[in-house]
Amino acid sequence: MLTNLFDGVAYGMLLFVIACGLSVTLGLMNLINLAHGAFAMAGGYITVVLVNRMGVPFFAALPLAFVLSALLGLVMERTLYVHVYRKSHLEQVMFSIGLVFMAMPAVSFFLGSEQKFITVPAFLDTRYEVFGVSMGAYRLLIILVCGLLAAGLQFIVARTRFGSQLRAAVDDPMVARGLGIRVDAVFATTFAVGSGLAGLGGALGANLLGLDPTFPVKYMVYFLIVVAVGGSAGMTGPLVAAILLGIADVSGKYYLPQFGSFFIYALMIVVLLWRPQGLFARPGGR
Amino acid sequence: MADILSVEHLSAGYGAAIVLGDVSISLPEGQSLALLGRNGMGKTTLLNSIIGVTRRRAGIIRFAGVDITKLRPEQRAHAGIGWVPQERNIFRSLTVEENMTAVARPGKWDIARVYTLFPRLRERRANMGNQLSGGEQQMLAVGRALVLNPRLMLLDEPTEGLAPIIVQELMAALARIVRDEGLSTIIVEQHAQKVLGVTHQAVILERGAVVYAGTSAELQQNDAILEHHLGVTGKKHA
Amino acid sequence: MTAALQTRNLLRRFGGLVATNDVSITLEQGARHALIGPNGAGKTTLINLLTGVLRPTSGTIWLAGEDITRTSRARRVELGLVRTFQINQLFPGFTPLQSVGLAVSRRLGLDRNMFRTIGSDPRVVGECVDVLERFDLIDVMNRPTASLPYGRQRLLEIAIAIACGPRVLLLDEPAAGVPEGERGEIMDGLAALPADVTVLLIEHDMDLVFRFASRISVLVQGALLVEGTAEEVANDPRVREVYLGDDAHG
Amino acid sequence: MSEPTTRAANMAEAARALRQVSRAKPVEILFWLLALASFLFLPDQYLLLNEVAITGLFALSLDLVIGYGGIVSLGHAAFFGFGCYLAGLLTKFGVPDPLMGLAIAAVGTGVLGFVTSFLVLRGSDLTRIMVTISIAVLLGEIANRLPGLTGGADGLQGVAPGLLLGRFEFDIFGQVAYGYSLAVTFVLFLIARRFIFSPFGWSIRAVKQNALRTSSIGIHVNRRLVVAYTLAAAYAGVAGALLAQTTSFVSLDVLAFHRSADLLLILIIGGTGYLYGGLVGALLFKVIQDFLANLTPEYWEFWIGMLLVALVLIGRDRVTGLPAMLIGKFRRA
Repeated sequence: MLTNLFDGVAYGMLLFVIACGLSVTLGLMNLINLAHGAFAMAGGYITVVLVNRMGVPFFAALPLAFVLSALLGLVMERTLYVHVYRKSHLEQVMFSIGLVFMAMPAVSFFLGSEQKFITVPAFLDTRYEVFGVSMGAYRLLIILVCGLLAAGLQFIVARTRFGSQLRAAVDDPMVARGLGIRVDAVFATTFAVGSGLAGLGGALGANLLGLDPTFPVKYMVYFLIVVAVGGSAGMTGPLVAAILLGIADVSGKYYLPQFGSFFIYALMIVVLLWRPQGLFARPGGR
Repeated sequence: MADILSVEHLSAGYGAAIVLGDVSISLPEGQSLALLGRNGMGKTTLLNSIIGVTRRRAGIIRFAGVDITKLRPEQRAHAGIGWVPQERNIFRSLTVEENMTAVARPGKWDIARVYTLFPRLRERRANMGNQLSGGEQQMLAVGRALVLNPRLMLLDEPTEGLAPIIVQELMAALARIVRDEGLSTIIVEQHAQKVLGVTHQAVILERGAVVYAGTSAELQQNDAILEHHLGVTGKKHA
Repeated sequence: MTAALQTRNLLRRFGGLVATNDVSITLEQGARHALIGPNGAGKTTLINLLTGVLRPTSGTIWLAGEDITRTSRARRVELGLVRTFQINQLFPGFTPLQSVGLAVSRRLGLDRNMFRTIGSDPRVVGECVDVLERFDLIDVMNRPTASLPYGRQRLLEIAIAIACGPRVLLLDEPAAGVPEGERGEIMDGLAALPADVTVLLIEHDMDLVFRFASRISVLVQGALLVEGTAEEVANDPRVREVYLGDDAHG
Repeated sequence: MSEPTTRAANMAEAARALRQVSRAKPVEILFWLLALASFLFLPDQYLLLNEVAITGLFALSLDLVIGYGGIVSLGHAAFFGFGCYLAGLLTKFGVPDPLMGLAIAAVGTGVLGFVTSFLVLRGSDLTRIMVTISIAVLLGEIANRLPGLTGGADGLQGVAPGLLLGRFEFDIFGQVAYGYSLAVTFVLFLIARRFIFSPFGWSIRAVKQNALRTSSIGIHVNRRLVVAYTLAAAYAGVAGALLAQTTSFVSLDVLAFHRSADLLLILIIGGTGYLYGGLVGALLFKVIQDFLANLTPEYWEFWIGMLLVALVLIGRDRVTGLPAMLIGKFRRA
């Protein structure tokens, strides 16, 4: 029971780190980006290449996965995404699905279509028993890293000038511009960091979520749930939504294996019926 | 003295709607201007055009001698235009202090000075933007524009919907900024008498066109014009 | 005679703010009534209450003697309470003829028909032509709405409303955003409104208000300040104060 | 106001203009003549053409939702797959007649569409995307978890439709299959066309352009969208049923995400909101897909994705505007 809870929390925090960038892009630019999972996949495969092929130590590969995914995100934002902000949601959906369709065969062309595992240091394979809760070291690491990241993000968004500018731009982009906030630069930065975090999450979660070229589609709805249920008003909503989702998914699959992911989708439909704007959306929000 | 702002033959609106047609105004540096007119006559659109959030059809806007027509709103703000929007538009998920730190630029106006001007804001510094009263929101909107350290302030109906006591306090603060600091200012108002005593110049807009431009002192004495353009009779040839 | 539209003690709160405060207003059949007031006086809230976008906190609305306080938006239109918008709300891809045709079809109860073509009923064609002629839109009736000059679009905004067959028409700033040169068309359009339709005009342009309206209500901070004939309102010291400032002759 | 003669002229002109919109244009007649010609003269391509006709009908159904209703759906395969399984199961459980199967599939899927429309019509575009995806995934899960009924991951075996109209047997060359699919698609197209140009259809197009105004002329916006969504679901169900009957096989793939996504691409290629977009797009898509699959069997999706990205970035109007522009020049010349 508690072990499930523990696993669920680890899973949920991972989803949060991957998806948190998505909530900002939606809130700030009203952009529906279904290709966000592709950046997570990129981070996973970058780590596979670095660790398995080039022998880079796992812990050195993680920051690299972040940086390279962030760079990829920045380049994509400046060259491609920048052209679709003003387009309709339908076009944004088409555009981002197109990117997913390109990313999947590209990965299987260069790296093969089979599932990949990242070689992690041996000490991460052990399990600890604490008060009868069996905790895998790897999941503990995920909770630790993702917890630190969540706290760091919360700090940046809530305490720094950049965070204030970000929140101001989400609140009212037009007035923010009129008062001298460079909304486009704030957004590009956020997009890059969001992509980097997705990449880092993809690297950390590769062995847990299963890394193969179908990754962006397989988890698309999960990332969207975090955003739609969590809202885009801050970091807390998506974090809580992600952890709830993680716990629900893990326990659902454990206690009701015959239903598979049925449970989670049904739950989501119920939640969205109850609160169409998300569980944590502020009233009158976009 | 050189003009801080000159608007020449500006025509602008939103989407297909044209609100301003061929408007020209100018303001010498260090002076203040009351922009008057009844509701819906284009005052806010003119202000929004100066900050750059409307659709311009024709004309140019010069700021401190430089053509800023092509600049984006944030570039105009950096050039030295401070804006107090009509709806105040306080960032609701930011605290009072963050509303200012997020936009502050170095200069003689810092947050401490704004707190001296509006002590009420200091008490409320940790409150979120959406927890303020109308008067506090207005003070914050003014303070937020001040910490941009602008050379020109644009104030859109700063007293609208406020209690008389708050209006007095606000107008006193504005008078200090305009008179003692010599900050160039444009104040949009529906109620002429509230601002004519504070400002140097006055312009009346009617249906998107300038129908009066002169000094505030002159206008204050001219009941006929006040009644004609700002009163309710609406008789064109009264 | 029953009033065309009547409200009694209409009140709407948003949290602590009273946006509409105890408004009682009566529009006689065929009235030309204007509603004026400074920004933020609650004119938009009042329109939203009348059309059913918002529900009043308390108070009642009657349309031709029928209590419509709780009636749905679409039903109010069917009963004959129709509005225009301050910002054009048109069908950019339809022509004026098609836009008006849809409204006419709805009024004639043909809009649920799935298998007749829209122009197959001669009544629809006749009424479309009536409305388009009335507002001088015949020459552009087959052009896409999006390509029309703004003044014409404003007229179409009113034409669609008239095509709904209103008993009471709420006009929200019909002249807003219309360039000076095209204002004459709007004036003509207002003059062409059917005499039996009761009109409530919300407008800032006093020329238009005084030319059009026989009665004027002044709304200030959500409450009715004055109601009377154009003459009475123009000469009312309280109204002058609202429009000129605290001490108009200071 | 105006002279009686001018009024009469205006009446005639208005009646003409209203009628003209819904009148069949020569190019439309040509389109269907070509379709008929393909049946008469392209026997080698029946299998591919059958798929084109079915996909075209399926895309037409999505066009009713997106192009006319303005609802962004990424799970339209739910209805296609539901109709597919329904028709497949009917042949196994005592209703071998194809047309009867089609009718039952249409009604059954329509009911599913009606029920789910209330989930879909709430909320924003994002919510709609998620709910539509989820409904498709849920159906996929159900089909996967009920192997006794659906054959699970192995697919539904032993689908054996009876004789069409009691006379024609589905042959292995696909002649009857294509003729059947084409005829059904044509009939449903005519119905859709009638529907779109009816006052009801106008009101649905009005909703997409401006929901606020539509409700302000007294039309219940949501009720209209429920009808459009239900009708579209029934159409998708028929398309799915056609696939099950003409290929005698149903697999989980009919509910897969890529089907919904491909369908959007088809509409983007063909254009939304003029009814032919789905049919034209389906043909182009199948041809492109066929070509790419021969070129790079495993990686054709990449090029499809690139096409999507390019279409959005360049703007479909500019791509399709080109032929229209050329035709215009040709006409003027």
